[in-house]
Amino acid sequence: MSAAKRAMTESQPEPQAAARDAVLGTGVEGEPSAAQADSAGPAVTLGDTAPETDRRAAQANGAGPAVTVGDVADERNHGVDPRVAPEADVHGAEGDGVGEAAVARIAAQAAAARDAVPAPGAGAGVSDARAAGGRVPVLAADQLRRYFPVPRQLGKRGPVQQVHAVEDVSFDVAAGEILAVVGESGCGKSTVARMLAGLTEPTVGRVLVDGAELPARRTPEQQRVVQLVTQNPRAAFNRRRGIRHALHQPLRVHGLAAGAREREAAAVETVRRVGLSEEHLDRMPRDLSGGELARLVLARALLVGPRVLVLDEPTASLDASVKATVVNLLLRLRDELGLAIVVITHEIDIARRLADRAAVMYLGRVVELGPAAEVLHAPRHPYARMLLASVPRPDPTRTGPALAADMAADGAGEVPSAVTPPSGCAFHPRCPLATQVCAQEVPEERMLGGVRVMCHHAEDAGTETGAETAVETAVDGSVSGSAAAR
Amino acid sequence: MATTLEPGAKPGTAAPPDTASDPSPGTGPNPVPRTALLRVRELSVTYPSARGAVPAVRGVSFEVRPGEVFGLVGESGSGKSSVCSAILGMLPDGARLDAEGVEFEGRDLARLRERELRPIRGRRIALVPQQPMTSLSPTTPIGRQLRWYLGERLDDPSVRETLASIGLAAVLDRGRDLPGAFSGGQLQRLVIAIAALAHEPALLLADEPTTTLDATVQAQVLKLLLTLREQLGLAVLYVSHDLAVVSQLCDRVGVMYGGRLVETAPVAELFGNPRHPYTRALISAMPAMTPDDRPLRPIPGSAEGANLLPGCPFAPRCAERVAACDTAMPATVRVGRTRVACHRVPDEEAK
Amino acid sequence: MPERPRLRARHLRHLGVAGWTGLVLVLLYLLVATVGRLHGSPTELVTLGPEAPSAAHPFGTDHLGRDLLARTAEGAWTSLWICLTSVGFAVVVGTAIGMTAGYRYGGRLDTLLMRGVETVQALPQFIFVMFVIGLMGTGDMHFGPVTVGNGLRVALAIGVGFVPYFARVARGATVVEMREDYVVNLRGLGVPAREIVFREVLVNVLPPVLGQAFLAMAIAVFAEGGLSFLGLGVPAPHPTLGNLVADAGGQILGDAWWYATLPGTVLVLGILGFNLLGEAYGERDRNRGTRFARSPRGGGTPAVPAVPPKATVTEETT
Amino acid sequence: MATYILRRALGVLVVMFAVVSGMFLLLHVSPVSPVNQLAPQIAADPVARAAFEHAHGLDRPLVVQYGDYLGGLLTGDMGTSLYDGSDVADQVGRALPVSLELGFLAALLAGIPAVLLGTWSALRQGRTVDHVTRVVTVVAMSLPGYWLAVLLLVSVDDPDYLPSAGGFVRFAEDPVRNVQVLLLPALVLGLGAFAMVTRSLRGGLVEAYASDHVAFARAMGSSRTQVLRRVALRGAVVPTLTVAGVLIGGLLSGTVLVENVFQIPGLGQLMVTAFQRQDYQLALGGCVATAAIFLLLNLVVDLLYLVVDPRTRQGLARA
Repeated sequence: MSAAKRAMTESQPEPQAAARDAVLGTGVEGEPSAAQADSAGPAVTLGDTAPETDRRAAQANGAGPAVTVGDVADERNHGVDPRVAPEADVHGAEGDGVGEAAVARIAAQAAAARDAVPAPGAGAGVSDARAAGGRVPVLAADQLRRYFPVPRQLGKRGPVQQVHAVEDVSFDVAAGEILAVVGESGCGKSTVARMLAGLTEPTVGRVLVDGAELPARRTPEQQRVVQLVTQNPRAAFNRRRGIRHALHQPLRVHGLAAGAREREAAAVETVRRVGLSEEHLDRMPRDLSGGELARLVLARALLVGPRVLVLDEPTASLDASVKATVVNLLLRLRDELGLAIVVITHEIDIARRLADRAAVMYLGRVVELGPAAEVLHAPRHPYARMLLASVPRPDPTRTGPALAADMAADGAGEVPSAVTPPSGCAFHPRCPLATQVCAQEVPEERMLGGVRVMCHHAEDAGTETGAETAVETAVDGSVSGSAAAR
Repeated sequence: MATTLEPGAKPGTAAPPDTASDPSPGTGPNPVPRTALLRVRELSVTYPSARGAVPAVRGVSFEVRPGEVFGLVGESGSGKSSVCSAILGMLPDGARLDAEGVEFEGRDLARLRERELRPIRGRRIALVPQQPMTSLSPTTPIGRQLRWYLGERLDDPSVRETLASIGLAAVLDRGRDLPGAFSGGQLQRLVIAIAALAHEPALLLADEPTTTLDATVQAQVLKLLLTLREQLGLAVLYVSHDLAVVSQLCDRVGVMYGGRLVETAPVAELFGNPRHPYTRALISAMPAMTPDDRPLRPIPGSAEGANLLPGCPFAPRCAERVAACDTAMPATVRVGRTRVACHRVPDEEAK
Repeated sequence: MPERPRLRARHLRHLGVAGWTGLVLVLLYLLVATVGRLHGSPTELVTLGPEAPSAAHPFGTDHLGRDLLARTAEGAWTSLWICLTSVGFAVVVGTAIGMTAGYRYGGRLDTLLMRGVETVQALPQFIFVMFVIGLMGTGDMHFGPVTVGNGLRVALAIGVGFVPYFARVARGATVVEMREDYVVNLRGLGVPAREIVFREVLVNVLPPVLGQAFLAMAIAVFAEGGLSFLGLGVPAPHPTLGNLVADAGGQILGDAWWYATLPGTVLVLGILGFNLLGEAYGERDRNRGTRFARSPRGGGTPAVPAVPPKATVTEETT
Repeated sequence: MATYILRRALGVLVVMFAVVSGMFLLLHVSPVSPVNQLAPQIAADPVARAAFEHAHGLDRPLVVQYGDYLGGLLTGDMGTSLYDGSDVADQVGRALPVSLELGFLAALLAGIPAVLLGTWSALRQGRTVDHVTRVVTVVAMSLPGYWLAVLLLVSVDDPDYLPSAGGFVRFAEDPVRNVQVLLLPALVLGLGAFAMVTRSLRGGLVEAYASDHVAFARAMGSSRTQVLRRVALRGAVVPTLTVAGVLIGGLLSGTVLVENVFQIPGLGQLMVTAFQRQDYQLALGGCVATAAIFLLLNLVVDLLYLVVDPRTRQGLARA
């Protein structure tokens, strides 16, 4: 695994500190209460080195994550009106209905969850990264591959064909960082998400958390560490079960709250954290709007105290005015909880908003990976450029919609089948820069100024700096053509 | 129907059809004739439900000129697709259509019966459906379906050439395959080609034709629509929820909310100087329209039930609401080349 | 919980014309069964021969002079009991088999279970039951201390015949449900498979199964009647609706119209009632919460009328 | 394609084998021994009983009897009746065509009106015709054939045109009379099937009419008949095929009852008589024949699927 180099945008807080702060339950909010210090303390002092003791300590404190009723009362005393919808001021951590108790509790859960992971030692690459950059990856995908057998046609013989859904995917995410994985349908991004969450077994490759491998078949404790949020929030809840049941269930299953009252308290708190109120608990999924459900799915994932959130198209099914709510919520959660977040999306706009780093996938491979400021604004890989150019921009002085169509060779705009991917670079049949070598050899990854690119011609293809100019240049040649078409 | 919902407002008089005083639609490629191809006046659609009739479209008026791409934007439930179905006379059973007129080529579509509508459908007005994957019969080979719709034109070399030029040569070669064997992009292009080429209609109704498609495929489809518009002189009514797409494709845009058309304007005008608070909120909720260092501004509240409000449908979520917004439906007024239905706009203009 | 009464009221409202009619018919069936039992003894000879309906004997009497109302009532109870037992048995066993197979969809256990089920299904259900009952004879059977009465055996035989049916429905529903997003989410949350299947998936598999159960009740009443009619069901002195009709057919009495008509009408009441209930249930289940999204405030106005249903759906799912 | 058909046919054979084995075993482990029932005097005397069992091969090990029976089946020999010593295959062979004819007639009488009514009510969805159809079909589904038959026996008896019971005449002897005799039973038998086909066809058509591709066809100006012929009807046949398995089963079960009431010497009556006389060899033969027909017809339905819905040919997986 090539250790991805550190490249954070300026606005990011120092991640290591952020992670530590999250664990401590400080930093984000003011003074931790005594109870928080109790439950979160051991996790810090003992750290990774003595998980055994740590776990015992956590258990002694009611398994860490258990919220005492006192915590909730505490929050009430702060005079926060639970009914105030925080959309109005989403970015402010204070005054939006989230008490310190919640932060501490979830941080403690995260600590407990991390202890469930086997002690480090396996992930050499990750320690390298730690030594080199100071950015500590929480989650790492290490050369993941996944093939699916193709169901055979009636009466056809021959060897079983394979869909090469995911082909050698490696990346990592640090605490307090959002990695966006962008690509079009069928590029394998959802399969990656499922492998990260332990729902699909990789054909080859590993998923590591804190340098230790998470097996494909995870224990309940390990399962909590990486939480997947699926695309359609309406389908994510059992349509015949109430929201209360859905939110109590994970707490009960993992023994994260001592009794029904504690579970209710934890559920109410988390529901408020995502900007809803406890009356939502009484509803059935069909009585809620898409935006509310999207937030409730997030709330449910947060209840088990994950360290990593994997979001599969979190905003794709939402209306434009609701998308913004979810985007702001995710940014806030990242900052407050120090979560490592992987966002799988085809919406470049959303990815630009959210991501610190970004990966572009095409036919099962990550073709470009690096800081979002570069990858999502001035990409180097021809596919990434085509993808970006095809994103409609709200530009009333428009230059025509079909920039991307012009970039591709005429009429060859079809994504090839993943059953028989093209030889060499999978993009070469559609690539304007393709040469003979592209059809023959799979390009190696090369580093260009902190960006990992898989292209034979990455160096040639314009190394301009500055976000917009590169895209404009890449697209310029075609503008005339499309203007002529109009 | 519509007038009862609109106390004190006679939009027809307040905002006369703007063809007369708006000679140049600006960005369109052709000098646009003054007569509208399609003129929808005070269109209302009501659906029955267990709890009584639900208005989906309320007093919508707009027009599409020859060769123009007119965008109809709105979030889910705003009624935009119902407008589309109403024009074709293909509302579901039980739905009620009221209109002062849906005039198209000298006939009022709202008054025609099914039998009289049939020769217009497909021939003068064609539909590009939302779901390319399911809009062709899944059990019939694609070649035979092409034959159904295109008939002898399928043998016409120029038609074949056009099909090949939009990347459908492969589809022609694989005529014995079922639709399921093709990608969504191929099918959507095929469906558009069928709609546009079968009888070369004057108007294409595109009901969210790219919603289910990927970005690069969407770009191809949009380009195809523009090419066809250019080659065949089609007018397009483009229904979408995506402001960004609409901004790139359309000459004029109508914004729908809660069954009402709240603002209609040329696209540059709409983005450059949005008049209705909803339009403004919608634009500023777009990630691409907000500077990176500022948080996104979601619109508070939800659109649910907006189509039942007696006053302005956007009133409960509007930051600029005044007392009249809750009780009276604002009249549609003309401001420059924009037509907008907002109580506040006349005040502003007066300043 | 304020949820409960509201839910139930909604169920009733959504019963529709068919459902209400079905309910009334089933109640009528039960009414006849109850009144008739109070009316008299099913085996006592009250007249000398067949007599037309009268105030004393509202359904008339049969060829041996027994009161037909009492016999019909007795038969109605027997039929009801047999059909409830058989369908209950089939629902429990069939759902268990079907859900297990569906959970292991495509695996060996699935193949094994479904092959077994298919074998039972290789005979038309009625003929299967006839074969089993025919082999066992119609007397009581003794397994050590346990006596399996004739009625129970008929019920079980019919039930076994139904098992493949429910197994298929349950398996199909389970396979569909297991592919739903919420199952993926629950797995991702670390909820054990056992709980997912038996607490979450089950609530979604049961409605279609129960919908079929109503139809199966109708078929069971029908089948029990058929078996008794052929003399392979509950034997002679004990009345069932089937052997009453058979007796009438055997003793074709040109003028004793009531003998064939009245017990048969009660039989039809039951079958029709269950059929209508099944249809209403299926209809309700299909319409449920799909097309018309309800407003978040619960009972308020329908927010977005599904209008063009397609539009709403796609915007939600793409 | 051919391999698929072959595989399915092979599957039918396997299931058939399982069914025969199952029934044979059930028969022989069942607590009622044919000997006890048939000849009480013989059964009481151990010597005579042994001789009887030996004469009929009943004292051999079960496996041998089983192998024998299977071998016999392959050569068309179904054993002999213990009741009267007649040849089972012979009896089944005589009864089978009668039942098939009855079933065919019933299917015909049910199918034609069902297709018409189903299509009509789907096209007039929500109107009076549709409502009437729904009521009529539910009632038709709920009328037990045997009861209806009894009622008809009581009420209709016109020996010249619609003879109701007895007096069965073979088709070869007098075709007109044969059809006359079978008409009433076939009507009774077909009633349920008629209701089910009508409903499934209506449901399938309504669903097809609500589909995107019908909407597109309409938006392209296709006429009503074009839509019906090209797109809708094909979609509507699929659900009907899906209930076909149940339908066939219903018809086969129905024949048992209806033949009994109307005294038609078909397979159904043969089996019932055999069970009543506890002539298990004959009953087994009847059941084997019924199972074979049932499985064969189901195979035909499966293959029809391939014709009607070519997707099954490509996708293959039918969950």
